[in-house]
Amino acid sequence: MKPAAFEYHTPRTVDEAVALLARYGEEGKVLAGGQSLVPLMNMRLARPANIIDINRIDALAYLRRERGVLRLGALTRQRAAERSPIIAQHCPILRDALRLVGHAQIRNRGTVGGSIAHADPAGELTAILLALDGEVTVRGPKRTRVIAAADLFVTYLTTSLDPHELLIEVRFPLPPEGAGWSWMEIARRHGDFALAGVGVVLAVRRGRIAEARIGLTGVGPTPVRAAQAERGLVGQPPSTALWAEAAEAVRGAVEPDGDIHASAEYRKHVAGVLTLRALQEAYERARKVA
Amino acid sequence: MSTRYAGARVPRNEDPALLRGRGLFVDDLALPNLAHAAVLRSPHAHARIVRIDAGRARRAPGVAAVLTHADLGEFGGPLPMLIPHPTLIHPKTQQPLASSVVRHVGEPVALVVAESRYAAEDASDLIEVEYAPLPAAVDLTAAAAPGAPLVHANTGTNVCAHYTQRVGDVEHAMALAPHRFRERLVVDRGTASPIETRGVVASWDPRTQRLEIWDSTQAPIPIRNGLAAMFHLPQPSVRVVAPDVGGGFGPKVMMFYPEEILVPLAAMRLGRPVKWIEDRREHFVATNQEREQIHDAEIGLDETGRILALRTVFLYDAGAYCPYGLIVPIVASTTLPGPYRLPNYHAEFNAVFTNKTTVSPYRGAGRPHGVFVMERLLDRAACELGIDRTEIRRRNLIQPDEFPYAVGLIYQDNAPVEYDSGNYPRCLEHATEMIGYAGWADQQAAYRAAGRCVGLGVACYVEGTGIGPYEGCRVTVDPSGKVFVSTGVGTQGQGHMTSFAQLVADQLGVTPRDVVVRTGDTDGFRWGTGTFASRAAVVAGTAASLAAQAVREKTQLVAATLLEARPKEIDLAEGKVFVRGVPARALSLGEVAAAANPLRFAMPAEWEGPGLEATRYFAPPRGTFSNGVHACIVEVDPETGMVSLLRYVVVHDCGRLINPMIVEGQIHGGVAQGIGGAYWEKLAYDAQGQPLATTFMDYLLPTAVEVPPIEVGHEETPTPLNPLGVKGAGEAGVIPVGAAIAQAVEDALRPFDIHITEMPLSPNRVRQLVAKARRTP
Amino acid sequence: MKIDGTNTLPASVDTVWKTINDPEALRRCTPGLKELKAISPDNYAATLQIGIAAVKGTYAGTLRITDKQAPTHYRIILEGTGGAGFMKGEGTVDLEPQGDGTLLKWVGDIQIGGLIAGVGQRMLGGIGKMLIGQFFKCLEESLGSGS
Amino acid sequence: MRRREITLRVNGTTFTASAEPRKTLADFIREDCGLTGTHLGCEHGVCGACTILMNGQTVRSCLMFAVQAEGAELMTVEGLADGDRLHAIQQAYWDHHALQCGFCTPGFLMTTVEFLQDHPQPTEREIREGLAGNLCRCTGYQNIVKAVAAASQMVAADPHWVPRWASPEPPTAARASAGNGGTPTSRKRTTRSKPVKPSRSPRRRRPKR
Repeated sequence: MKPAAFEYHTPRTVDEAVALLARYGEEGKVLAGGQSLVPLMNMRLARPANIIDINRIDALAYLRRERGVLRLGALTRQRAAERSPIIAQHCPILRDALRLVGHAQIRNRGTVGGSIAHADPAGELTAILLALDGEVTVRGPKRTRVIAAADLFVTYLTTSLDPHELLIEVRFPLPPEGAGWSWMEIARRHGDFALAGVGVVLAVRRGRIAEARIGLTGVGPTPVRAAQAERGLVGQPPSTALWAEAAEAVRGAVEPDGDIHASAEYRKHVAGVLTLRALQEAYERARKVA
Repeated sequence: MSTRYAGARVPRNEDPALLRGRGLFVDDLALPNLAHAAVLRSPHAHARIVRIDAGRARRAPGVAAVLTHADLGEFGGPLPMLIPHPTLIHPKTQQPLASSVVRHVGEPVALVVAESRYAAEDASDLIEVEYAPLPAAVDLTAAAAPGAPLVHANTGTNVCAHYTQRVGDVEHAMALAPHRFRERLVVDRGTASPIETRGVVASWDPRTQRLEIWDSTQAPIPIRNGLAAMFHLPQPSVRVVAPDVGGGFGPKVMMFYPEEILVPLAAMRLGRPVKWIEDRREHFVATNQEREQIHDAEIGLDETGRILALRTVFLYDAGAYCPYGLIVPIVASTTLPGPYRLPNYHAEFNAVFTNKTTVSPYRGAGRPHGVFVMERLLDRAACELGIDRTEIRRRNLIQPDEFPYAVGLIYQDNAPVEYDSGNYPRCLEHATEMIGYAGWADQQAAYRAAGRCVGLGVACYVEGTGIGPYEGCRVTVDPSGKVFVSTGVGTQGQGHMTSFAQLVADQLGVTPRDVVVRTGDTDGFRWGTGTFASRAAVVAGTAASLAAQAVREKTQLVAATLLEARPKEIDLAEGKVFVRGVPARALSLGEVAAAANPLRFAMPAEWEGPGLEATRYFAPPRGTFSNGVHACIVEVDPETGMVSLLRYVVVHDCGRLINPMIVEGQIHGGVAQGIGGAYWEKLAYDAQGQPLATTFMDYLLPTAVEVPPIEVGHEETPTPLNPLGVKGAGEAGVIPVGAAIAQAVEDALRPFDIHITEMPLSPNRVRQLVAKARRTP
Repeated sequence: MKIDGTNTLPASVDTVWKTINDPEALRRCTPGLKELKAISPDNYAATLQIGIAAVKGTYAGTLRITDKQAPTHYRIILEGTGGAGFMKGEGTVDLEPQGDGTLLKWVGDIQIGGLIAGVGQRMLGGIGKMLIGQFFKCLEESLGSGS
Repeated sequence: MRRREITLRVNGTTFTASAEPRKTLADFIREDCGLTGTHLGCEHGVCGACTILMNGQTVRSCLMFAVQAEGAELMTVEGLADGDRLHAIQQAYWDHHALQCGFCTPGFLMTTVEFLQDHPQPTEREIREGLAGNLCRCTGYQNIVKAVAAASQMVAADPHWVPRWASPEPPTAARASAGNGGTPTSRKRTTRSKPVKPSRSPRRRRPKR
């Protein structure tokens, strides 16, 4: 189980990296944390002719909060984000989800940008980016453009980036102050890909739900935003019955695949179960803050 | 002489080197001019090989050789039949490289040797093989049915053996039984997955005409003997070393895996050492697997829950070949009766070829299946007859005064199954005490009131261990005072370097640290069979103790002349040899060893040769039977099917304990593997025989989070079958885990009245059971 | 892995039949099909390049059409072998008129073997469905655009 | 493919060797540095046997290419003991029978070094989650969990327990991008003061620019 040969490139700047991508296109592959790519290369399922290793681009490793938005350089390690006091204080759902991404040894290398660009259908960060209406900045040879999460995820492991573009920043709009949150997932083992997972952010004002966000993972080719379920919640007084309605709406909104670990039916069912529980937990947290 | 070390928690001699990263595993071996091999394997479960073109591979940079079947000549196979059986009518073994037909995904087709493993894999990508796919026999039931695609064209059937064992008159007893219950019970495929995969390094020295092999095997001596025969070399011209072996659990006993022939052959042909290290993906298709069986079983009981008769007719999935004969299904059918009186018993199986990886024993080796069947039937009976599940077991247990107890069956070693000793009722009491069975009903009610589904399971087993034919051991005292011990049974982590040292230390009055145990090198000890079937401590341990005893007597003899006393007056302690009661008249053990090897003058005839050294062999008349009871408490989330283990209790009787710390470690590991097989680990195949779990991302070994703390209680009923009174412990942990967890999950979900008949469970399966539950609370 | 589905196509049964027998349409609509050379009628040598993200494989094989019952039924078989393993897609297609369009019913069975099957099981099912979906969507479009 | 000269430090010793870019860091450590204590169990990042410390943080050495570690400070199991004296963590593993075949052990030890820096007084739950990235097939984990708990007590008494190779100076942005991921504020940074042997270059190298 040894990788096939490749040419290795270490750009020091984003411009160098983009130039290399322009030169190699389909023949080039960006190496960030490598925790998903390198296993595929070791198994020779992936045989990129050129590896463009962006790990030396210092400028891409940063994490800051600006005007209600969390800005993460693409190369920020998952572990750094997980440990960031800023995230713990302003976007705890992200911290809670990060803790379930593989294991410490994986997160020490794995990057936030990599998780998003890899777009694993069972990824955690993708679902949260979608639920929070996040966006990414990508740099191409000609221009820099911003892609909204809603337009980013195309299908299995596929985003709307073109092969010449490099993802350079991920932005998570912060949930309103005092909002409750919950990340829940069912995985076979600690650290495994979720069979199904859901992230919920809930803001409650004057006894009614002012804002609701529900993002799911592991239940289809891309992360899913349960928009209809969200609409059903907003303006309503919180109640278990209401959570149950939302859970039903979620079941209706997802079309999971089955695999050897869980059938499509199981995933659909559990997506609902988790939604109900996550809403409850998020609500309780919101209440505590209030 | 007072025992000091046997029975004590002595820290292991082997640990310091391993903790420093100074172990020597096969892959750690670096030899000058070493070449590296990669194996090209079949992507098809069943196909005809139309054409192989290795031309481009042979011309690829850094390639030393490419072997296909056409290049093997007399080594083309088929490989030897390891364990034949009279009822095995189609004893099929594989060729080192497939010639015309591949019969499972992963069957070797070509071997590439190159300057690096990277280059070898590059070249193997260049080998063109044209396959004509054939229909595959995958599903066990379907493969056994007439008209199924044939795994071996010339057999006319996939059933390679049909074997029946009977006790009493089952038909009669069953007909008279007032209560009868039938179950179809299924155990699916799993794999041992030691963290170190297999590996072979071979080196041929044309000057000395000597072949040296380093092999991650549990049985170096049989490998040495087999290779010598195959390569027409006298046994002393072949050395096989099993250095540090990173876990075995059964699959590392084979004779042969293809690579164990191909790598030495390549080394001899090329005149340079060759290394092959199995990668993890290969391990999932090329290393033997186990567990798959389907039992149709029926139990008959009287009004009081006493078993009158039991019948099981089952299918055993042999995989594509059957080099290991019928060991697994025989062990399954002879383990089924367990600790219970079974006056009438009928066990009948068909061993069936399928286009899946070959099956050979994996820790438990059929025992978990037998126990799963027996315990599930008792659970069903208890439930239907309204008898407490521990009570129905108690009523059927063999009593302490009934030993030796002849079960009436023939075991894997062709000896009668005769339980030598034990106290089954006490083990059951001990376990139910530890788990708190008496107060369980209230405790469970409290959980239910709090909306939690928590359940308890209890399961019993008897384990055949310590079978023959024999093992031997040589003990030598060095003038330095160190004691050197050599034996044929290698270790894969069971702690032989310590437990054998304890036994020897007690005889020679030294500490286990003074005793250096060497195993797994055929140059170190020439006779033996290997480490399997929970036999090493029993058979080799006894041999070590006997050899040490002989050395002790020789020491007394030699010291007597030196210290002018009678041998009987000589004592050994703290590394000293002295006259009892006169500690001043003393020599160090090393001094006596030196004196025992005189340079001049006459040597007393009664010494029977120089040195403080002796070799002894132990050949047990038959196996000795350990037993135990497992009890666990699980919590189930009926909405998601997630099961978590809250407590796990093991009460275990393996006779006298040499090192309780090591025995407990063995049990912990066995339980963890059992837990994996009960809920996480499943080798899924698709309808075409493609394995769907060939990575650790899809084949789920439990982690520290999934495995609960394991509480171990010991009972010690010595066996009369060896002077130490010890029984085997290696497999105990894994055996009844599935049975205990199945019962516990049913108990947790009693409000839903679900019924478990298949292993492994999974969140998906548990959820399915709840969804179509016979009741909803 | 068995899958099936129906598509309603905006053209007559005869037009649809022509299209699904037209090598050019097949080449255009079969996902990843790079080359299609006729060996004999209804029997083509095919080169496919199928890949998701970094996992790309080139498969050399054949595309065959059998059991023809013009203009309503055939069986189509696509086979390929490559470094990552092999794949075989087999499906029957049945056409029946529906209004002034055509109802296309298909039943397919995808077999994937070798490396990719043992490693990619988590997503293979879904990806297979996706690719077949693309095939029929493409047909729909080419028919929609009145070919 | 063009070979590259790679220079990195392992347990304080500088190694330079040329290798293909595709050579994994694990293979480089085992073959080119001759340090075979780091083991390969799966080569796809699940089993954790190849876990080492890179610039103070655990990484899977099978999921990195050696070229990526150019200029990095690595620690492997061989760097844990202080001469003949076992490290407290090794001693705890020995005392509690936390290893059987010993193949996965080096990875567990490296994971423990990082874990105890993050969790000086760990609960059993924290220990189990902290070890979940390493697979052991022999022990059922129970004695490993015990050993880590015991080790946490043993090192608590020693402010200099962290081997120096496991704890480089707080990483710069360059280091962060070379694999470090920022400095956790929680991390203890005191390291065991150990005389620098002449064979070891006294000053740590920065990653080559």
